[in-house]
Amino acid sequence: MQLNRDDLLKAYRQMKTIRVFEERVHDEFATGDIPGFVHLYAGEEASAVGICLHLNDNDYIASTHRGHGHCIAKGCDVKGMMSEIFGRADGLCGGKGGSMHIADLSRGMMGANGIVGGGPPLVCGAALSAKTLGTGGVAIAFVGDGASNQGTTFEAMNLAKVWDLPAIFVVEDNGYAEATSSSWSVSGDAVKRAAGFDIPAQRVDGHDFFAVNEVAREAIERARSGGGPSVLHVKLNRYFGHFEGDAMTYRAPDETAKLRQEKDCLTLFRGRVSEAGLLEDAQFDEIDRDVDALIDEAVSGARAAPVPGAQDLLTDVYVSY
Amino acid sequence: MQLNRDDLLKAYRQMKTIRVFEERVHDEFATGDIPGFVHLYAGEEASAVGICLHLNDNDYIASTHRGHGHCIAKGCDVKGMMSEIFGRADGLCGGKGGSMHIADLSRGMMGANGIVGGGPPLVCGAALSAKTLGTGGVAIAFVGDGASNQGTTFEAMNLAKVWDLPAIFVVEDNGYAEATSSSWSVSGDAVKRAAGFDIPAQRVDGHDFFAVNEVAREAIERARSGGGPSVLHVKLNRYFGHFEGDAMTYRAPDETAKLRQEKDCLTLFRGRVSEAGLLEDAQFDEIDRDVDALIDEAVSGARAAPVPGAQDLLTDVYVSY
Amino acid sequence: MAKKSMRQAINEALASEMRRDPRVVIMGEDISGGMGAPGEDDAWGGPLGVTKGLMPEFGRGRVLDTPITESAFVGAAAGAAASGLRPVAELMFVDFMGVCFDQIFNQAAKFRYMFGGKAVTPLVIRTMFGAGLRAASQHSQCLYPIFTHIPGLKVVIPSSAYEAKGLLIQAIRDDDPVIFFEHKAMYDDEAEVPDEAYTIPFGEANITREGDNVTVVAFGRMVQLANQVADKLAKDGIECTVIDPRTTSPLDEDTILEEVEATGRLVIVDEASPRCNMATDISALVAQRAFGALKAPIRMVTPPHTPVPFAGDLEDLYIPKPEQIEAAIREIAA
Amino acid sequence: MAKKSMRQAINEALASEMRRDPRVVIMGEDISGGMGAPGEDDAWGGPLGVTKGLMPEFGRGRVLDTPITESAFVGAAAGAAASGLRPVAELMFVDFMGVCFDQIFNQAAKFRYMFGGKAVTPLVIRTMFGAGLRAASQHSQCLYPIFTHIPGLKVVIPSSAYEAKGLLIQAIRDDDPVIFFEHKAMYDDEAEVPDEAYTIPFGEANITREGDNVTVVAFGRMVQLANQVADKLAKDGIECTVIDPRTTSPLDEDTILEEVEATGRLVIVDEASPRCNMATDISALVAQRAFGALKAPIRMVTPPHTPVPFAGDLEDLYIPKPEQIEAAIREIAA
Ligand SMILES: Cc1ncc(C[n+]2csc(CCOP(=O)(O)OP(=O)(O)O)c2C)c(N)n1
Ligand SMILES: Cc1ncc(C[n+]2csc(CCOP(=O)(O)OP(=O)(O)O)c2C)c(N)n1
Ligand SMILES: [Mg+2]
Ligand SMILES: [Mg+2]
Repeated sequence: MQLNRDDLLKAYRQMKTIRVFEERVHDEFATGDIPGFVHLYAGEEASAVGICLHLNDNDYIASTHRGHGHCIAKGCDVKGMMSEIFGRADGLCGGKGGSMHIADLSRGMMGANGIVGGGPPLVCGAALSAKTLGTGGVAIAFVGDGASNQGTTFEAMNLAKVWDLPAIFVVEDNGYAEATSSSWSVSGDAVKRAAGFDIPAQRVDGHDFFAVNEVAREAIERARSGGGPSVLHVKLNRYFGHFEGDAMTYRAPDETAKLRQEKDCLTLFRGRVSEAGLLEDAQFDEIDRDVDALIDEAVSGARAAPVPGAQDLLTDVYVSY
Repeated sequence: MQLNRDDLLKAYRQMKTIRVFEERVHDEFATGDIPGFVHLYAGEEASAVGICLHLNDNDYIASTHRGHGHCIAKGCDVKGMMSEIFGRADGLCGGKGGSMHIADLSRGMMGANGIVGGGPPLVCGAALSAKTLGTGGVAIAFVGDGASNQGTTFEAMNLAKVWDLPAIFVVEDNGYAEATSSSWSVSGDAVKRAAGFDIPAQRVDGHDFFAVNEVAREAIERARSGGGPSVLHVKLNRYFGHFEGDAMTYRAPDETAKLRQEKDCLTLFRGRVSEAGLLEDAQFDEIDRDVDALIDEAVSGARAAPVPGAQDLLTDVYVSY
Repeated sequence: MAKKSMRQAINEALASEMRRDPRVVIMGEDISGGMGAPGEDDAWGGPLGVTKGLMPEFGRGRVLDTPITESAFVGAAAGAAASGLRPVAELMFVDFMGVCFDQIFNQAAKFRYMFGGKAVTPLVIRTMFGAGLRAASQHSQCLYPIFTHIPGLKVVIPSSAYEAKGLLIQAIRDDDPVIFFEHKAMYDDEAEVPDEAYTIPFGEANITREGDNVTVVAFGRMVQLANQVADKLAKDGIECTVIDPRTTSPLDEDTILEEVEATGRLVIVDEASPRCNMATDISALVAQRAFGALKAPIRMVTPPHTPVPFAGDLEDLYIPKPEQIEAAIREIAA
Repeated sequence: MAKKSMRQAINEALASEMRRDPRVVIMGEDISGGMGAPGEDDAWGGPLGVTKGLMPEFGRGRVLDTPITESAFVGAAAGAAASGLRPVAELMFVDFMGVCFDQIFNQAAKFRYMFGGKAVTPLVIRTMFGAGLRAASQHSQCLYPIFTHIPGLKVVIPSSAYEAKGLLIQAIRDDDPVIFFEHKAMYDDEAEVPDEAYTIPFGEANITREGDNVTVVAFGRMVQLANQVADKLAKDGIECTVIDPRTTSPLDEDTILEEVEATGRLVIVDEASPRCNMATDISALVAQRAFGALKAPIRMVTPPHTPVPFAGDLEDLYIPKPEQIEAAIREIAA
């Protein structure tokens, strides 16, 4: 473990923020007040946080339809996110994007994406910018197991290798694409596929923050030092349905309950850090309280915020008209 | 060698037909009488013929912009092809398609294709038809090294495996996509990429008819007997430019001359078959004369044939209007 | 006749054609659902349950779930259509056409012409379109003008459950590539739908309402709005003819021209983005071929030239509204 | 001023902007040529030599050849534009948009709106379009109506070498995603082109010819044909105003409406497929907003609703011809 206490505190705070954010969005969605399609990241926190802990605002990530976790891990404002999800004028995208399109380019967050496989090509571009402009930055595409079958993902991997880009492709394999098991839809696997492009790859247990953090460190260091692209195959699980409203009948009846009990990344993190005596219960509890308060505030703020108005409909299509 | 004399005669006749056809199209193009973009297959004959020798009219192939060789090997009418290339009304496509779109579905030839990577998805469909309708057929996509980087090619490989289709993907790696070397544009290689999908694959010297024919036999037998898809990586060379008019300055000055001398698939075939005493010079010579006569006839027929007229412009858009 | 939802009407059309013709297969992402998963089979029946029950009846050989790989499976459907099957592929949202358009517009649509009339490609692509579900910019588009632009494609937009069943059966029996647009906000809309199979021919517009003052042409969900507005205006003595073209390609030009000849006034209601859309297409048809009959400017009611916004109030402003249709009609009826 | 070909004009525009701004990079298949190959460097300079000489001047770091992977590199250009570069990507033929359209219309075009106005995406996509080279159905399309349909894109169609240089420099300096259409039959067309950089603003139509009788709106190569025909008709006393809108999005509606107000007669010449194309778009604009001024039906001159045929005589029949333009003008001028 190369992480200091501050790192650990930050990691825990972020993972916890994602978890509470998602559990709360789940509840708020049930009230009927959140519009549209919402895909929750709960259960997968160690991936986004384990990886993004190595990044700064110079680095870019591109996310998926399941983007809240990546946004939070990359430093997007949590209140602005919640307002966005509620479709409010003070949302990160002024209420025009919603859950599937949260972005903050000033933090290097290139957007959640409603198109499966939409992100990998974009990340080649951000990596090219970093390389051409000499920013020292890297760019990371998060894709699901489902997205790992999309042509754009393969093309981007080959391009990143041929152009020798500081790009990393993280396949977050949560076992399902909608109701379809990755054991059926993905022939071969992400590590073998990377080998097909001569790209170094690692498989990692995505419930284990420390394991993720470590393989990400290697890949990011390689990218930063001109060593080209990498692939990470992160095995993990989502706690909620594909989207809010999914009855999850394709899963085993006790599947998520068991996962929450045995594989929860937050529980594992806390246990391991406590055991090693690196942080104390009080520190965790304080973060828990902070996070609860923050999310409460985010929700009440979002609910109270004004919705966008007619004057907003026609703006932001072009920079110049 | 499992081939009998008839097979050998057929193989030689087809390879020779392709060669003479292409050399002649090259000459005719230089007269200015052939319109449009023309991509010649000369040098690569052992691939199309070595593979298609195992096929019948129940089997489908999808070809590329460099399609003449595949068409001839799959049994398309040579005169109809020549007329098509000249844009005549008696062409295989009535003059509406041209070199890049020659097709004959009645022979299982699903078309040359102007879109790089256009064929592999189509072949999944033909293989699905074969499987669903129980025809016993297989379907083969020919793609170039360049096309092997196109997303459609990867997607089709995964789909063929997931659906367990009698499909074969033949990567004809002639070293270049236009002016770009495959050593640069293709990271990894076709065999490793197939491994990424758990698809069996073989690399083969595409100048060696017998080697191609043998690996194709295995792959086609596997497909026919329900064993799913395969990939073949065929290394070969094209003798002419990317298209007619290409000055080929990206190649080494003596590159094609050397290839013609050292690696010519027809010369190798004839030498090996003669040496083994399987066919006699007279038999080869007779075929050579036949082929020359056929191509002469095809060209003079095409030149004399009427062009399509105004009545043809609006037909064939729909089956029913 | 029973009242049925558009969801059920479409499901019945698929089931009846699959029973009738063993060459009909359907494919798409989670159209059955649960492939390789430990839970229930047929767990989804498509994201909105439209194809539910078909896998249990017809089996996995004819109800083909796919990986997320639109180019490959839409192209496979095209290739299968050209080689003996009659596939119905589901492109979940038409917004995803950008990852597979080549297989539709350069392959399937052009086979017949490029190959000199020798190909027959009985392909149907079912797809969801339209705004109203707060699904934001990448899941709310119409895009049928793009498909209408392409020679070789037929484009169908049913305006009710009844229309959906008859038009989809026609589409499956048709020998050309057809793209079939289902408005995502209409799956629960009900209409009288016969149990048995019936077809509605392509290229024959439906006149849903007759009136002497103004001709209104509308598409898909907009037909409902146009009829509502027409009912309301009738009370004020403004009588509208409402035309549902049903198919934008082929287009029943004659019916549109005849009705405009009769009323001399035309309003077109199109939920698609305003540039180069069906409203402009029909405006142009009429301005060219029924100009002499026109007594007033043509009025187009469309959304603005912006992506579809997420927030509900913005999206409601975006989508053409009855009040806008009413205003357009009143303006030229006067 | 020297006569220069459109090829050279475009090359100069690229070179001048690359000299001016180190953030400008160009990418595409064989835009230099010879990557990894044993022969010459810069062996192609693009399939038609348009980008020749740029790699030797600016190096491989700014002139990026690509594998055949349009989704990845067009998407990379979009991502690079959103993160600090000003990329010019070459989509060799616009017909290939079907394999990469998503990155253009759902990603680049929508970033700004979806992200609430916070994204700036200075992306240019140069692409070849149009018929006339016997390149057949998959290499001869126009397709600009499809891009014009999409909010968030700007669409440019230069009608001469002079226009091409000024409009391309404008495109590269513009902060929005721009798609720049180069007619493949025009690369050798010459015009007076200044050596220095100059810009031509978007959304300002060029009136290439003035006359009182008929307004003709034409795009790209059709502008040349329209001018020829107008010259000829002037000898018969029919005086035409010819408008080259230069950009279809934004469209200079005012100039078109003003000129139609003046002449009362409108012919539109569009090389794109006839359904939902620019001819319908402009017809609709005028039928809605200048109806009162119209003295005759609008006439559209377009190809038929078919794929582009290969055989030369068929293709010549397909492409709008001067005689058709002349007939259309005469018909309504009378
Ligand atoms: C191109 C495209 N195809 C299909 C969809 C519909 N869709 C949205 S999410 C999803 C499943 C994605 O699965 P995966 O990549 O594993 O991500 P996960 O949802 O598991 O995080 C699908 C099919 C889409 N949004 N875009
Ligand atoms: C989608 C698409 N991109 C680009 C092209 C232009 N193009 C035609 S052939 C070709 C090179 C193909 O190389 P390869 O696949 O190796 O086949 P080869 O020409 O060597 O037989 C290119 C880039 C095209 N036709 N379609
Ligand atoms: Mg998944
Ligand atoms: Mg090649």
